[in-house]
Amino acid sequence: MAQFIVSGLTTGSIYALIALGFCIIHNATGIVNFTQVDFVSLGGLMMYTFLLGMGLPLVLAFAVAVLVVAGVGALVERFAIRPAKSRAVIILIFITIGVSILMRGTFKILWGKNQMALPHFSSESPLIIFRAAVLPQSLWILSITLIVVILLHLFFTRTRVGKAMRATSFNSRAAALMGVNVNRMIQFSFALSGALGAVAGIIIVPITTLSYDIGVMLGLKGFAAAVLGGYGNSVGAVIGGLTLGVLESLGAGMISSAYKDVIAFTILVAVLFVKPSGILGYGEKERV
Amino acid sequence: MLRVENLEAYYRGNRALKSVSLEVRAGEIVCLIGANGAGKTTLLNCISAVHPDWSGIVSFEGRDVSRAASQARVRLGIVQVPENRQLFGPMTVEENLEMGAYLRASRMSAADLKREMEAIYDRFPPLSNRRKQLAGTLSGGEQQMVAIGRGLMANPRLLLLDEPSLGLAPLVVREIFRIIKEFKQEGRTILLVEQNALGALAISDRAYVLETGRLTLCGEASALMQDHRVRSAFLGQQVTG
Amino acid sequence: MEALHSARKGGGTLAAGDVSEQLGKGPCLVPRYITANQGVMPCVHSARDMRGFKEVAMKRFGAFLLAGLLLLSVSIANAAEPIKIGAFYSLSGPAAAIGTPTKLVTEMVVEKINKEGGINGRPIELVLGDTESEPTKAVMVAKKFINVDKVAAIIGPDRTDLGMAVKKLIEEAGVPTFMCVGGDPVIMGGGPLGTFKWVFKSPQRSSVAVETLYGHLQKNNVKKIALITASDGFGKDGKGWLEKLAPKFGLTIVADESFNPKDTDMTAQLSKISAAKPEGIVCWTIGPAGAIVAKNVKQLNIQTPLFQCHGLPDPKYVELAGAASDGNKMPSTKLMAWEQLPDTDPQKKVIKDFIHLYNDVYHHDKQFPINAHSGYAWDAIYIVANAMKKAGTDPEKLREAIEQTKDYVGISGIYNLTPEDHNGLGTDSMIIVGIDKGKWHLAK
Amino acid sequence: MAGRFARSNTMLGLAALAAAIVLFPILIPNPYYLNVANIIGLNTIIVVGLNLLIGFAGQISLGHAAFYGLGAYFSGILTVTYQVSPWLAMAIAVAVTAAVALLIGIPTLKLHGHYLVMATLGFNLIVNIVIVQWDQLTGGPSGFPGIPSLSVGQWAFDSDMKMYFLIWSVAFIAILVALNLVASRAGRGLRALHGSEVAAACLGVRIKSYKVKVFILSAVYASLAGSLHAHYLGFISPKTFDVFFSIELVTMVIVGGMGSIWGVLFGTSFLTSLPNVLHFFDEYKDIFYGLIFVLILIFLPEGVVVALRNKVLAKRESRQRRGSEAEAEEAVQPAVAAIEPSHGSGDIGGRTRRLAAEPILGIRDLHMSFGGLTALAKVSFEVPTGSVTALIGPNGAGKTTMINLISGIYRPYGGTIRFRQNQITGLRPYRLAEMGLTRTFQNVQIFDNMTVLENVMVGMHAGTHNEFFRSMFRLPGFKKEEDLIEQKAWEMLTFFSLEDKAHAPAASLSFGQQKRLEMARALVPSPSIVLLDEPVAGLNMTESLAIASLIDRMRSQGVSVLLVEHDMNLVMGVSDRVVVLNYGRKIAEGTPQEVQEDKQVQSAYLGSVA
Repeated sequence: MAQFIVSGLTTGSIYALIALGFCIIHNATGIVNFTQVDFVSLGGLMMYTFLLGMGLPLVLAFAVAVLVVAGVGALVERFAIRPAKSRAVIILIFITIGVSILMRGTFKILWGKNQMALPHFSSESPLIIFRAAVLPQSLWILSITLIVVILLHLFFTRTRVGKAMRATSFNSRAAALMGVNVNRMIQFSFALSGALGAVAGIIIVPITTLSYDIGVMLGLKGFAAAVLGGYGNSVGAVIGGLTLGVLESLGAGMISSAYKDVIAFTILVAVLFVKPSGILGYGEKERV
Repeated sequence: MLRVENLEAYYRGNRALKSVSLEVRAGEIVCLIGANGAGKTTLLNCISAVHPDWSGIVSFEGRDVSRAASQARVRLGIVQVPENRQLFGPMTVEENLEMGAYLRASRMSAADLKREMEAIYDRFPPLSNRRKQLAGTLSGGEQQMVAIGRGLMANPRLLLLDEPSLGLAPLVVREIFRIIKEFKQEGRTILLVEQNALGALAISDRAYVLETGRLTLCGEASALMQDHRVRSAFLGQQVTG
Repeated sequence: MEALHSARKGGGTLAAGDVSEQLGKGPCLVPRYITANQGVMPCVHSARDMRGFKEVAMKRFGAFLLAGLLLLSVSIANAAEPIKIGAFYSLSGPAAAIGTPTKLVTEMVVEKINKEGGINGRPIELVLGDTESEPTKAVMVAKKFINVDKVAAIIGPDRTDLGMAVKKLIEEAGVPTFMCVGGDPVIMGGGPLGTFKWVFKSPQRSSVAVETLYGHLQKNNVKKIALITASDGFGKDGKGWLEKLAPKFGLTIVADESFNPKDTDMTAQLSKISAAKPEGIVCWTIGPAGAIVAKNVKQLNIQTPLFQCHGLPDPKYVELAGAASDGNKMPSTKLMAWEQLPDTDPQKKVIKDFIHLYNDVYHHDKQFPINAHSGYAWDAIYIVANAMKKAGTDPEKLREAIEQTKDYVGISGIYNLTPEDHNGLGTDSMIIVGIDKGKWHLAK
Repeated sequence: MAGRFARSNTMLGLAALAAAIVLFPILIPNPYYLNVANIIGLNTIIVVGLNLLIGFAGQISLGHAAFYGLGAYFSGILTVTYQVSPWLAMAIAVAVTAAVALLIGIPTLKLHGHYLVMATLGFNLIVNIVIVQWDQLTGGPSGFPGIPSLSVGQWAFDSDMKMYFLIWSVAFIAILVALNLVASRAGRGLRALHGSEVAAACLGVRIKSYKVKVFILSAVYASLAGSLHAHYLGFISPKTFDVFFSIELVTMVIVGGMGSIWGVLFGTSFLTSLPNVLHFFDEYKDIFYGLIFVLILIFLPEGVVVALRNKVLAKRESRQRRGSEAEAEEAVQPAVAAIEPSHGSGDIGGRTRRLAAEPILGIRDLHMSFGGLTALAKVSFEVPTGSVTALIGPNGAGKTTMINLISGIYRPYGGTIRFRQNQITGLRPYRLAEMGLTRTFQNVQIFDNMTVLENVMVGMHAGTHNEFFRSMFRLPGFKKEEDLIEQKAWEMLTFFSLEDKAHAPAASLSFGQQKRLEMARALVPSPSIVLLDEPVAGLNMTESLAIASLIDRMRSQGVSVLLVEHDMNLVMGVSDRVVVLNYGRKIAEGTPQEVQEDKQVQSAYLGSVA
């Protein structure tokens, strides 16, 4: 049991980080950004290049990889979202799906179709905590997620830009009247969710493996987590991510490993039926 | 100070403002009155450059700012307090006020910012013990105070007030108008948009009347107050029989 | 990094001259690439790996020229029609990491055969296709091979479900097809599976791999095992045989778990397995999931030895699983430990030559190091080519000739095909390999 | 006339499609190209259905590959394992899929936006995993082989050519049925709920039932295609029916053009053959695919076919428009004139009634609040039958809330509403529409995705009966009702001087025209009362005058009107009675003159000197 919960929290943290990325862009633009899944892949791939290809030290490689992906996020906004002639949500969402295909095609050529591996951040020998074997990397994942969530919280509540981003997502017209450059805030939110995706990719890859499309499944689950938590709600995203991770793990361990995704998704869909806006979501306002 | 010439605005492809020209001189309160749907808010949004579809010339202190983006206009000191307050509801009162100083914050010391914020609390005492409260949970009058305070934090040279009395109880309306009068004594320049025509005229120097996208009347506020045409703009032509 | 590097190098646009230069040589004996101007829909037949193509063209341009000149005379003399062979693999989609190296080997072997004089003087013309790892697409490609290109034989595809998708079509069309798929249903008849008159496959049957592994376990006195298998076609096929053959080798299955091959964490399943206290854990999957299982075993501090299937002997596995691969054992073709084979083993020389060609001449190992599967396409094409030399391209005769293949010493084993056995490999074609500090060795 | 023109265009399109279907295999008999065409055909069947759901009803599903899979697996399993006849199996597959769609649809379609997307995506994942895991039944991940060909007696559809004709016949019928549906009462209802759920509901469209019905229909389309797929290829595997295929299907809808049945043909052909064509680029294929896709969406977001069509239409329009600049202003004139001489179709109410003693609408003690803020506090008033009653008050007085309560969009917290003899408090908008209560909206809610004529035809939704089935197959009785609807719509367009614009997209109208269109739509079902929410807001003087005469005219035809308006000239000019609200309370009531002279009203409007 303890083992299942530890595994669940580990993967759940990853889902949570990805879900946060989905939320930030949703709050800025109202869309689901499917390139989030590629931010995750790209994070891992960049880490691979900087750490193993160029031999940068771990911390530096981590930082540079995150920055590069954040930059890519900003570029996606600038060259795919901003020039779009239609502001319809569904069109923008499918633009991100198209960009996602394009990005994956590019990764495939740059990094090849092979699987790759990244070393753990520290020792690979497990520790025994509460009768559960825990990899140091899991501890890294949990603590980095915690740190990221705290930093994110501080960013949004303590910094000028963070507050401006929040203001923009609540009321972009009013924010513009305060002199906030709304376009830049949207671009910034893409960069930020790129960074979040990259962190998720970088920290999970050592315990899984790396390939050009590693983010797809993780990203899909991250999307599910975001919806479960109440789309657009950051606290919900974290709760949704951890819940989904633990549900999956418990489902696999206690009921059936073959049907664990069915269990997780059935619960997800059931939650939506009972509470159509997710665990912490606000109901959608009907426009009259 | 502010001069608007031949401004035309479009809304969903329809002309909402027709060749509007007006000016606001330094230190005066000018009010713009008119019935609902006349285009008052659209006009303010054009002046603030947040309405996308418009043409004409807006100049501020002699400079043509027609092409300037909204943040550039805020930087010049054209600050709007929008209709319906439009506070950042899930943020605290303090954060809302900080947002007002968004463009200046990077060039200001934290102490200066704090001092200015205290000045706002002094001006609006009811807010001072609600600093950490979420703006969305305040009463209508308090929200309006936050909205005005937020506007003041931007250090405006010209304050555009859009329907500050809207939806407020009569007592609170009186309080808001009192505050606007105070601004006048401080020498601030204000363009006030109001539906509450008589209340607005009473505190203004000059006024414009906007009817279905066109300016129909303008003049000294005191003169307009007596003019029956103002009355009919709001209550319709006198019905006889 | 290497992949990144080489991609940059080869990633430019392909100069038109490269193609025309080759096509311009008339009936040249290097693999002919067809350009895209043949019909309404320039389709899969123009698929080719630009990168590999350009590398080949650049690196051994001189060799080409020489071979071309030498063989020009031969081809003029014969004015020989090339024989078309269709080959389709998963060049994109999730199985691309398996399909792409298979394609490289295919091109390599066809070039070799052509250099050696082709099929009785007639060159092989390779028509490539991409299944995109998708059954419907695989059917489209197969239809094109049969109806547009009118190939004499087909090699591939590389995955069981793709093989099954095209099987009916191939049986109806009557084109000898040598598949490189792991699963057995493609060469199993009866019921909904239909016939297998025209379909062959070069990798060992799953049952052979299971028997090899179980034989090893029996020899080492393992009695209780736990299974953890992928929920894809390969994993389920393996699971079936593992369950069926266990009693024969005196084994009891004490736990049975499965996972999605795309999952990133199997600790939940392994915790359950660990609780059942097996003496050996048998994992059956292809791809990165196997490495994750190994890592999870180590992570959970499970001391029980881990056995993988014949799909994993691959340097990539060691790279992905890292230290967790230490001590793992698995059935494999002899490719993974050929140097330790006794010199009496007839396969040793064949494998040596193959590896020389693959590593030293073509340098494919830079991108895809030799693994247990590397020889499957090679064997498939050689068997077909040998049969063609004997029987020509008449489908019926060609099929019979393939079925009569005896003692063909291939890379993956010594093939003895019959009309009943369209694979022709037994347990003697497999060895058990172990990993010791990242090195592959023959296990006892 | 132009209606017949549009219909003949459709006929022309269908004829061209039929010809193309017949000619293709004659010109290119190669089984490979037939195979590609067959796959396109199968995709077309699914995507036509999906486009009805997405493009017309506006509900996005990322789960249709699952319905495709259900069709394929039911056909496969029933025919192979249980020896059921393929045709029967196909029918069972359709029935089961429809049932599943019903079960899934009822709770799912309550969701909006991303939640709907997630729920359908989750459904697809679940179906896919079940197919993979239940291998005794489905063959699991290796797929399900040996599915027999379809046959009629001894004659089997066992070649690409034969299947080609079967698949494309079904596709043709699928398109025909979809076109039939789109051009019918039910289809207009669907498009209306896409345009605005609230407005559609107020015109009598049963939103929930329509969403579920179209969801089932699209699932049935997918299931049929799935069955054909199974019998055509003889082998099915779960990979074909995964979420990524669902995404691809939606992509086809978007690239062809949401809401364009003809666009489907382009979307499916283009995206099905594009990867094959792009094989030329080999490794770079995905990049090009992604790039083409993104560029289309960025620059032609309405879809390629729709974009082209719009371009052609725009060209035609500009040719017609040349030289008539002030056309918007002009168009108003006939409307004003139309009020005096009675047109042949002048009798808009369908009944003439004298002012009766008994009120048509009785509001008693109506109470409403939002999040603790009282919007209406125990308001009571009556609308006398046959009168024009105006409801006025400053901004935020609660007027629109009142209209929303009366039209059933909100439920009151207290109080009652009587309409004629009936208690209507809390009834759903579509019920009220059926009873003869219609409305317009403050921010015009015309359906941008329809023509002017179709907008008015939606107005006839309440009180008419052609439902999905009758529309799709043009069953007896369909045409009679459809003609009636169209005739009434034309009469109403003439009354509102919009007949020249009948076939223009509603979005192309000027604001004033849109306002009139909305009134026409509200009046066409011959309601006994119309609620007009700010009919002249944003209009110029001439346009306002025209509306004023129209309201007068309605009254003379016996239609009662409840008017919410800020333009006091209009209110005072046309109203019999005026009710004044301020801060959610009634502060005055009486004739226009009484109200104008009321001190409380004056201070509410003009404010007071502080």
